[in-house]
Amino acid sequence: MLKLDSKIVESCREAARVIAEDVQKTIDAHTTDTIERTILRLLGVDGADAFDVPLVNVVIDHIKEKGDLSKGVVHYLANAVAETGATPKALALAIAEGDVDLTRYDAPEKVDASLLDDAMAPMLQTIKKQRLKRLSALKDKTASAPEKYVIVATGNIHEDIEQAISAVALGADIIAVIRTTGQSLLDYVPEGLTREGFGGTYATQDNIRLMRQALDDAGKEAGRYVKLVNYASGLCMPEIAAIGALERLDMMLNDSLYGIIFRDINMKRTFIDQYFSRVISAYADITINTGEDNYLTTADAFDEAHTVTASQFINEQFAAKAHMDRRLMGLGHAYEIDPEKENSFLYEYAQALLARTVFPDAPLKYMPPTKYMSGDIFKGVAQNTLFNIATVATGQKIHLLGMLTEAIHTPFMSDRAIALENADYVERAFRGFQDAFILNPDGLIVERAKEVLAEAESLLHTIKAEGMFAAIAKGRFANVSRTLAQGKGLSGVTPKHAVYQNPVMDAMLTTLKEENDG
Amino acid sequence: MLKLDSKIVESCREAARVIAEDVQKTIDAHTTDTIERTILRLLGVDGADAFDVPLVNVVIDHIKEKGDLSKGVVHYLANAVAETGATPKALALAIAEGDVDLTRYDAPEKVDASLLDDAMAPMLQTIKKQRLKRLSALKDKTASAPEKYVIVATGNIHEDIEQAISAVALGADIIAVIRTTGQSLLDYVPEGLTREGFGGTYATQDNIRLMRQALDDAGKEAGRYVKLVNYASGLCMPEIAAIGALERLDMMLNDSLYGIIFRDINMKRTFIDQYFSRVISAYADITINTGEDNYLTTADAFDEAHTVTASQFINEQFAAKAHMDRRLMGLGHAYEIDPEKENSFLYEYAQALLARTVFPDAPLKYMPPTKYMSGDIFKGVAQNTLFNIATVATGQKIHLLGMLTEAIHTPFMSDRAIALENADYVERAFRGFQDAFILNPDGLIVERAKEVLAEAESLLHTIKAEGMFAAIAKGRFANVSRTLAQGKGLSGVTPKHAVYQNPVMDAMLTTLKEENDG
Amino acid sequence: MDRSPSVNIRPYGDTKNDGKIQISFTLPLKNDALGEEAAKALAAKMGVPDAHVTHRKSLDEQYTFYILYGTLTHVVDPSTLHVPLATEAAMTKEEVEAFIAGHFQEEIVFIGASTGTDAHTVGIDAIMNMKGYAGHYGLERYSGVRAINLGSQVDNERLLEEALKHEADVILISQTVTQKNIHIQNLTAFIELLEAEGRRDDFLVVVGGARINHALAKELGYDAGFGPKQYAADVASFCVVELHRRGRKTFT
Amino acid sequence: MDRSPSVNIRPYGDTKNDGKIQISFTLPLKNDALGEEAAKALAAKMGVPDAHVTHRKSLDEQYTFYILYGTLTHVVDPSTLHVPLATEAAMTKEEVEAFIAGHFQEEIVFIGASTGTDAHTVGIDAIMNMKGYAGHYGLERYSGVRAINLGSQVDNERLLEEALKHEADVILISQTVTQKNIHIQNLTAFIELLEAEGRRDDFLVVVGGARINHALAKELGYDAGFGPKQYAADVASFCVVELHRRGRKTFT
Ligand code: B12
Ligand code: B12
Ligand SMILES: Cc1ncc(COP(=O)(O)O)c(C=O)c1O
Ligand SMILES: Cc1ncc(COP(=O)(O)O)c(C=O)c1O
Repeated sequence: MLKLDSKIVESCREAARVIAEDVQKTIDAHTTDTIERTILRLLGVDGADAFDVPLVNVVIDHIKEKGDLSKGVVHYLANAVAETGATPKALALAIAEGDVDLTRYDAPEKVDASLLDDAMAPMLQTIKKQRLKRLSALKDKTASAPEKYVIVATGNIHEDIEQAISAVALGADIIAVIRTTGQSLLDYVPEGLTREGFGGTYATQDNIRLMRQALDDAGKEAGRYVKLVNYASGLCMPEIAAIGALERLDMMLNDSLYGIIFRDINMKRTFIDQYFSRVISAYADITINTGEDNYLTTADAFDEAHTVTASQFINEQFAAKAHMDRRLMGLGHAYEIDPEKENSFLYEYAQALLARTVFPDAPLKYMPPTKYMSGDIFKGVAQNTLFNIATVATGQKIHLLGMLTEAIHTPFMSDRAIALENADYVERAFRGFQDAFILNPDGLIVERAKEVLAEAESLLHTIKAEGMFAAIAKGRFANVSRTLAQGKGLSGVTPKHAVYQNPVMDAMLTTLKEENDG
Repeated sequence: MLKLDSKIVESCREAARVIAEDVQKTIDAHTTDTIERTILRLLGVDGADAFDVPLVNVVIDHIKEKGDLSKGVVHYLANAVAETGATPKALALAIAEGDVDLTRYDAPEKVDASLLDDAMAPMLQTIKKQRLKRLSALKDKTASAPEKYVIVATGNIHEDIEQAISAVALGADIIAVIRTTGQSLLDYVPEGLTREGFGGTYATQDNIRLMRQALDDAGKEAGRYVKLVNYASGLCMPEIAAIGALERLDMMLNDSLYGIIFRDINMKRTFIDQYFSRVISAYADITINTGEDNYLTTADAFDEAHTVTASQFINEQFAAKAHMDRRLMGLGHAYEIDPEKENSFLYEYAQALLARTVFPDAPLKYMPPTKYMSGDIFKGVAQNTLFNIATVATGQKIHLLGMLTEAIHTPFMSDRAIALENADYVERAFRGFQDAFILNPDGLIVERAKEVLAEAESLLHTIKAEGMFAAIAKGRFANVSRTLAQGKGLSGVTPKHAVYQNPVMDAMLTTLKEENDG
Repeated sequence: MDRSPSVNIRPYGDTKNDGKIQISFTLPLKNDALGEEAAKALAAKMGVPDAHVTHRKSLDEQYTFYILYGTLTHVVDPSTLHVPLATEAAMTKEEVEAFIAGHFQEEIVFIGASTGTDAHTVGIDAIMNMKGYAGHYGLERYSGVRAINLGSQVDNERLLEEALKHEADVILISQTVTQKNIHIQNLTAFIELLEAEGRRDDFLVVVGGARINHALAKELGYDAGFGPKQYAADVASFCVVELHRRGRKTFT
Repeated sequence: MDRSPSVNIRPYGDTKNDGKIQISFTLPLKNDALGEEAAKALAAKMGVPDAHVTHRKSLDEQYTFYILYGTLTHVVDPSTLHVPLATEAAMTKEEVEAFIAGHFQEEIVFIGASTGTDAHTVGIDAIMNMKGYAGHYGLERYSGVRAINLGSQVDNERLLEEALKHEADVILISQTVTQKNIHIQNLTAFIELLEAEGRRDDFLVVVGGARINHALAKELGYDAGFGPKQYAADVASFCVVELHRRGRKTFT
């Protein structure tokens, strides 16, 4: 581990805290379409109408059309459930049929949200069960070596499973099902099993369930628990988080900044969504993965290294605000320095070790080279080998394996096999690295780490002064600028009315607070 | 660098000195067919007779048939040259025609060897010129990074050149022309340009000259001097050394132990040959490469690591006896530990650093993985990458590049290109490694290095006690046992007669001693 | 050694015309001798009758990965080949600028986007933005050029709208995600849109991306296609020459 | 997902029967667009009509290395294939020993060498020596077997001499160096020698090595051939069964 000036680290953390706190004001004052849909999901509403529109969308659209979403779906639903005695799902079906008008149940004052407890309790119970299942499956596991994380992205859930089974047989610890291009811009979560995706597979509750089952089976055969990952970032962040919690995902890509920068999603919308989604994941004990690594695909990995560090500090504070335990914060970073650069390995090492030192409890998510991967698969193997060495030598936790065909196609089964074998080999060969070597306190690596930390500190103070929204507008992350009024999904943001309530989030927060105090 | 107990190192060196001294007694008392042929070559005899038999063989066979080779070729030749006024080459041609009987010039006493000075002087002059040419070509070169060494082995000298030109264009510093299988067992050096070899190309004077010219041309274009390597070990050790000296080879594989163990060449024969061959290379300023690396292809690289170290100490002393400067001692070692082994990289690192520390002035020749290379070329790239890292990080000098197709075929042009690119990449990425890291004095690497050194010391003392010949018979190197009376080429060994003289070696030694004193 | 290219070219390992070639693939067969024969049989059909399986690895019980080396019996005669390139000899930035100054009355308007759900902007930015890529400045920096970069995830409809609004001369489209040929669908849809709106002849329409080349672009109804290691100067060269040929905005 | 092997097998990337395949080779052409077309044309002849050149690298001015990915149109039906194996179901060491004890009157004599100029002994040692290889004991350790290993660089003539002297039942030859097919020459010469001496039927003659397989061995006139990942038990199984079949040294 690095010896760093703890005052600088504290100063970073404090600045990030203020930055997050400032954004939290906006978060607390608003709700969004997907948050309301998430509440419905966690009250037991699932399925779709005759036109494949998810029932949760039907209900929220219905309120937007006939009522006032700023009051929240609970405001309408609580009394409807109480008066009709129907479940939220039954009501949703009735709304879809045009048989019920929910806005009839409007009321001038806050409604009694506990009327929904009967609907909510079994859902939270399911999440707790899933959480327990994971915990008990993992309880004997001593997390020593990095966990090998590979993606499947065939577009067809059945092929994804085929590929995942092979990966598990060859030693993968974590399987991520990449989403089809464009799903993050959909303002609904598609339904059913799907066989047609591009660069990934639709994240649907059925697909996730099927893959979960396949991994449980394959894991049983392999004698270990295999983790499943999907993506929440996008216009349905909290909904996918809820589905993940119900279906026992173990990790969730969850980062507003990714959506803002790379998907042009409105920042207000997604910061608000992110908060609830992280509360859900914290409650479900699901590790989140943040997306700082992506910055380095558009910005230079050496010059802009400190933006990754700064963003990690901010993401840590956002997660803390959602009462997430540090051991669930899979902050992202990456091995993306130009291989032409002198001492590239040493600079990568510095960056990786800096992250490990500053966030000792976080299971950092370490991304392989992508940007400088080319059609030269033989060079690609060498690049991935160096990355694997940095991973093992600096003691990273979540080890995303690089694919030799990164520049060509989403991974073939054999690409993954080659990657897994390489990772195994490097892991064995370098196991005792940290015992064998000491960092030269005046050497290149220590110097570089200090430099990056200092730059991160300075950036954080700048952002603290100008505010997060302005910082994004100035293109401080990934060299991409986005403004507050721009971007997809803004129309789905609503200021909360005085009667607004979110009993699901409240219940989760109560539990989380108790746990944290306990 | 490692901190080692200098007493142990000195104890190793001293034991090795005694071992070499003991063998030197046998060396000094004998000559061999190839030594006598070498003398002829260095008196200007080259070419072949009508049946393609090299003239030097014709002459020596003639003496063996009609006279007594134990008196040495010089004994017959000196007076023949003086009496006939013909050059040694003219005499050789006449002998081939059956026109001259050299044994006619026998004499009871030592002849006046200086009668051959006129024949010898231009040859030594040529060697000096070649030496100067190399020195001046290299004088501006600051040897910092490891020199990238690749082999060509097409069997056809013209294709070899084609392949070498590509390698030079892609950054190779050193080109080795591998010999065809079986040449080392030939008791003559074939003549002419050759297009048919197996696993390598015949080492002939013409082939070497052609390749030298091609590399000089390619080097000019590339703006640097490119080194050429060939193989002396075998039944013609000193002859090939002489050819190398005349044709400006820059490096020469030169190791009796290799021949004994892997070619079943008689140990007496080849130790005797080795001595003269090393004197020639020392005189010509040619770096030798020793073959300890090969041990690890039949013996386990981890368990038998110390045999490599012990052999390096012995080879150092053999070279010193030949008045060879330390900077010409390319002692061999290799990266051959089973990749399945835990911490394989760290053990390799220890071994490589041990060699660097113990032989700080020697331009160690570092061999890539070969034994555990398989038909899996993608894994092969990873193995070579780790080897390249060890090379750069421990500051090796002669960097033999590993080929991803090592287990499949002698290198294709593209295999070499992939290897060169990998080496470049690793060299850039790890340049500052030694500045960034310090060895943990109580860590795995230091511990391992000490262990190997201690085992080497113990082995050297055992060998000192039993003698080198017995040690080889006991299979102490490479797990292969060879005995004194066995092996190829023994019939070519002759005890020196009282009138025996080798004025060529004497002249070289005189110069070398002067240089060493100067 | 004769280094002049012969008519019938074969792959080269270490001896002229030796035909040496490396192949790898996965078969849905278990890792056994039969699978190895199947791999060799496929290689034989490919024209590699003597293939050696140098490696086979189980990916799971039903799949095996094979690496093969062998000798290809096919030959190719380069003189019979046609190289589909948008522009044979591209001009430099300065030459393009001079060409514009010398031939056009007004500045040339390029509008570009990464379309559909494609969120990859690095490629289109490389062509259009000031900074460019790998040392090649982007169109924004060209005098005589106006470059409007709409970014990524732009609908075909919106792209056409903006092109009309800005009276663009050239429409630049970038497509990076190609899995299951999604780019073909999306690119085809844009040409259909242009035709449906009767606007196909109002623009030069050019596409680029990692898996795009000129031949594919032409096939899809585009005026040109560009791929890796092609930069702003290449596109600009093609466009200015072609616009000039079409007499657009040229001096009378 | 149906995991039962289908009749017509194609390579697999990430979708059943997608035919995905990777190829690499060098062409004696300079690194330009024409060379790329030549590479694609060769791929097309191989049955990969849509190949993408994902990488091309100049090896010098006249040679370029290509990496291609594409879709193979060929299929293979494994049920039509024949697997040339010396022994289908090899016995274990213990089973071989029991077989010998149960079927032969005398011990079986194996004599082996790495022949010609080949100096590689690790392969023949792996089969013959006590220690064996990769956890498989060598023949020397088998009860009922006498194993004589002559080492490397053994002339064909000497091998035969020694085989006669020791009244060997089986001759084992190892060949590792295969460049320019030197092993074929050398292996052929040994069979010719045996025949010339009228001794072909006196021995089982078995060959092994990294590039050897049973089909090749049979072609060259050997009784069997063994390659990588085959060990003493495999050879021994074949030999004892075959010797028994031939009635050699068997109980009457
Ligand atoms: C950077 C990157 C990203 C970034 C994009 C950031 C951004 N703002 O652009 C992020 C992280 C957001 C990303 C996300 C995804 N990516 Co991405 N990504 C890459 C990566 C690493 C590099 C691409 C790149 O920037 N290349 C550099 C540029 C300069 O090259 P280029 O685009 O080819 O451009 C050159 C030429 O083609 C040409 N050109 C390009 N466009 C145009 C246009 C015109 C008009 C002209 C004339 C020329 C031209 O000029 C340029 C200069 O020569 C590649 C892998 C790789 N190493 O190639 C994967 C890759 C492209 N991504 C891929 C995928 C699948 C995705 C995702 C869908 C899945 C996921 N991983 O979550 C997501 C979602 C993106 C989406 N929906 O589009 C796949 C595509 C597979 C395929 N063939 O279909 C790749 C190949 C990775 C992989 N193996 O899976 N990605
Ligand atoms: C070790 C080795 C050496 C050692 C040999 C030491 C020794 N005492 O054996 C040394 C260093 C001396 C050496 C030298 C040379 N080598 Co070498 N060597 C290798 C290496 C690294 C490993 C071979 C090995 O031991 N494999 C392990 C054994 C167990 O495998 P195996 O032989 O295939 O045996 C198995 C089966 O095939 C089978 N089998 C083998 N024989 C038999 C026999 C019978 C009867 C049966 C039933 C079964 C059987 O059973 C075994 C167990 O499964 C290979 C590269 C590689 N990684 O493969 C190159 C390699 C074989 N060598 C090669 C060459 C060219 C040479 C040289 C000619 C050139 C040079 N480099 O100087 C020299 C000279 C040797 C000569 N004239 O023969 C080439 C051969 C190329 C070719 N295809 O023609 C290779 C492939 C390297 C390369 N890419 O250039 N080599
Ligand atoms: C944090 C995060 N979220 C989401 C994604 C993927 O998003 P999309 O599905 O929009 O491509 C990524 C991509 O790597 C990511 O890093
Ligand atoms: C020292 C030494 N000499 C010679 C050789 C090659 O000898 P041969 O030509 O006999 O194969 C080697 C092989 O690597 C070697 O290490």
